[in-house]
Amino acid sequence: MVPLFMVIPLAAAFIIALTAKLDERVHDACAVTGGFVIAALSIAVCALLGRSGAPGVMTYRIGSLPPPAGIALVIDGLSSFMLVTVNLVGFLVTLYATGYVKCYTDRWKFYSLFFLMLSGINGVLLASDIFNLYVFMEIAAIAAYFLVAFGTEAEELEASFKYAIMGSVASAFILLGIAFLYGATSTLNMADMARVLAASNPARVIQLVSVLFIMGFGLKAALVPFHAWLAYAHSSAPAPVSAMLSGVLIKVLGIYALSRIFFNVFGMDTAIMQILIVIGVLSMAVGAILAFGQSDIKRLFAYSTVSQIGYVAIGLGVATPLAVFGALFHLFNHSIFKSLLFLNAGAIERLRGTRELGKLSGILADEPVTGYATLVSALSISGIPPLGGFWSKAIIIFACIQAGRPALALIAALISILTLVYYFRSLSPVLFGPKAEMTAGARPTLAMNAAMAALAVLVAASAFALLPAIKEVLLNGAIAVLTNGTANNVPLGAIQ
Amino acid sequence: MLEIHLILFFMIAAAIIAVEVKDLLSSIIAVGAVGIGLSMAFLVLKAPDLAIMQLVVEILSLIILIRATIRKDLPFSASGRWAFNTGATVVFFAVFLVCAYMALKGLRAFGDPLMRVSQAYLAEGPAKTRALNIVSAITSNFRVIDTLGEGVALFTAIIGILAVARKVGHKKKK
Amino acid sequence: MGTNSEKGMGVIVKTVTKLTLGFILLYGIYITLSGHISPGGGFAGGVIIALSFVHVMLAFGKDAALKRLRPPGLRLVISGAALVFLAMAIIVPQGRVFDSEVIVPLCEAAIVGPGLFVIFVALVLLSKADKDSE
Amino acid sequence: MTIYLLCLALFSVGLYCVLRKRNIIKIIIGIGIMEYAVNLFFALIGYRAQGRSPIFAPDQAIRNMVDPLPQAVVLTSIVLGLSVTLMLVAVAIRIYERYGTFDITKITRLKG
Repeated sequence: MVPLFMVIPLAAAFIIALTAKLDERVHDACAVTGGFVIAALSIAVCALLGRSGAPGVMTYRIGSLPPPAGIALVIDGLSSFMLVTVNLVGFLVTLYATGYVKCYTDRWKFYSLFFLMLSGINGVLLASDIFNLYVFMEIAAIAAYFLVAFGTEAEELEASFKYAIMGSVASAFILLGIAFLYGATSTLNMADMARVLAASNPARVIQLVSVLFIMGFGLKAALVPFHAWLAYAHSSAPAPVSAMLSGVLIKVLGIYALSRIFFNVFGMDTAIMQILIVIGVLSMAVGAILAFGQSDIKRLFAYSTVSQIGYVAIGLGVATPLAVFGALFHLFNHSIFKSLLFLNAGAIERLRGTRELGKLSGILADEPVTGYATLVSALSISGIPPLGGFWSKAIIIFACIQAGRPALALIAALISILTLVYYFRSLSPVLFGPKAEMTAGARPTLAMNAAMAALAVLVAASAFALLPAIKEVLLNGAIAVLTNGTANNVPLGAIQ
Repeated sequence: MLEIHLILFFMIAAAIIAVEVKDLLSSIIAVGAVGIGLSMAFLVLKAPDLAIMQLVVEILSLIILIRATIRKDLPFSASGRWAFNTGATVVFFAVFLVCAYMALKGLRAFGDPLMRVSQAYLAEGPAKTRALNIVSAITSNFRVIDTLGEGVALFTAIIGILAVARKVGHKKKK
Repeated sequence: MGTNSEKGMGVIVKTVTKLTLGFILLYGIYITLSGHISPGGGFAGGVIIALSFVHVMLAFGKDAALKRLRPPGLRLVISGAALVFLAMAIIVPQGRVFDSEVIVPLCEAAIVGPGLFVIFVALVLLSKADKDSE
Repeated sequence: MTIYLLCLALFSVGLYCVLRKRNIIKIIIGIGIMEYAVNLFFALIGYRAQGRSPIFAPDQAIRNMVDPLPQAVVLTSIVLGLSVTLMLVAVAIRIYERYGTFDITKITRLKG
């Protein structure tokens, strides 16, 4: 079951490329089926692992040697939680894309690249070997660079190039860090590496590698001061790609990889926690302030992503169980509402032919599905009480107070209010304003509406994840993986 | 290991030329020299697989870079605050190298690797696979997923470049 | 060289290319298949195969080369090889059922050789790449 | 030790090129140099003094082989680097077509 998460998207990508000459509906069907199957599979795996009494990990060995010399794919609590997030969003975005990419030539290339990106992301989540993680990260990143440039207009090419330059520099830093780690431990398997590092403790090496990884993965996660590429790439890319980049890619390539390595390989120490908190606060503040002045709807969402990722970084930096819970829950919430917002922005841009906030109005009356979906996700992201976004931010703030950092809690609360203000200010005319007599562009297709509605339902219902029964299955395993630190690694002998 | 030092000095010199020379074609040729130096270094480091690989990849990327950039303009102009920016960059590198020097003390000395995991490859390689070349045994069996990854990365590049090379991205609006 | 790429180079180059093409191709296949006993392997062999195609294209011009190596056919080879490769990579753990030391490099060469040639065509002749890459 | 530092100096030259040069082809070259340096660093870590290349001969026992794992890793890393380089060149050519220049300071249709 484990390798299916890579096999299905890769096979979908290859088959779509193989059948490029066939009718485009074949590709639509192939893409939606592939997306649905892995989404269902990820939920099944999460449910299996979350049962009480389950061993909590699933493994699959590749190659004829056991780890650490061989390779194993491992799904533990954190991976299964992330797999659900990624593949759920991935499926709904695919569904949306079947309607959205009608305006592009050669759609099969889009689907093929999209599934290659998805397989790279899933591969990062399955990897138990640090170089595998790097390889899959590169696959996802290369596919993302191309997807940003998919429209081949001047702005898209420019954004793609700048993103690719930043991403390649980040990758070089990460690979250099891996080389140092290999030199110090002579192994690439992460669990084995954690054991060797704990035994020999080469402090200087770990310090240098930490800095390299924070720069590298921080760039991939668009944390301030490494956020420059994000606004370009997210605002220029096709809407489904922006949704995937913002909703999934930066979290897996940045936050997931960072926390996997820092929590489970190095073991969290106070210096790293401090750095994460400082970077998190900077991201929150700078993202929110930059979002304030934006006149372009997608750039507004892009800077808001920087700000919200800051919350996740703070939660991970505080690193108490409650804070980690808040961070992971916020990560989940942000995945669904931010991808929904980008999908809505794409639909609005289609409808009105512009992304200028000043020229948009009356969406709610004109196109109710898009309008209400935007409304729900904007309410959730600004932290209006019954919705999931409120709870995740509240949990992070409480965790800060509980950990004895009231100043941090205050900043987080203030930024939350700021978020509410800029979302209200920017989006209320767009949604509630008078219905403008603009040249009507293309209306969202049925598939696009269905995808947006489904995501909106998810956003509205995400607070139910706090119910003990669901939390137990979805989140508890992930929290345990991070809070147990290096003690959590799967014993190498146990890998089948 | 005098020869590897010499090759590295050669590579650094070629890299500086590649970075600083004004003419784009000369710059690409100089980077080719860095690549050839790298290939020689791999040979000295007893990695013949890597030497072959680096050589063929280098030739291919040189051909593509030259064909892609030939007869294109290259306006060079010094930007403002040149001295300040360069100074800041150089200071950053000095800090980086000093930190790296500290960290390098934590590694084992050059020429004396730990080889914890690799012992297993050397011991079991010929028995578990049919390969005498241990690097090939690793890439085609023990760590085959890396090789799958590199194939997929190249596949991505193929599809992506076909996508980016489309003359018309958006269909005409009617 | 821009105009040359239409018609190809002189008669000497063409003759030499005809003579050497087979050898380069053979060498690429040799490097691919003997990767498990000597240095080399699938990727290096694939790049050499691609270079032999590029060689033909530079000597004979784009049209002559693309008449023999049609991008749709190449695409089928690439995607098919990728599918086989995927199956191989996941099945490998089940002992020595397959000769992965031979099949894996072959699949890789089948992706890399045609793939890099397609990339070369697309990049160098970007202005005309649309109908070439279908 | 000095050998590692020289390798990192090469890395710095590449990074300097990326940070300070304005021609996008130069930036691609800088990224290529960084990749070379990292690959070399890996290979250096696996080297064993007076070692032999990791290829067995059918009839003789060879003891002191260099570490084969970094070589396998670098093999993959070279390909990933090639893919990224090809990607950058493709986009750079299209950018030249659209903007008519390779100067990154003039390629600013997107405002920060």
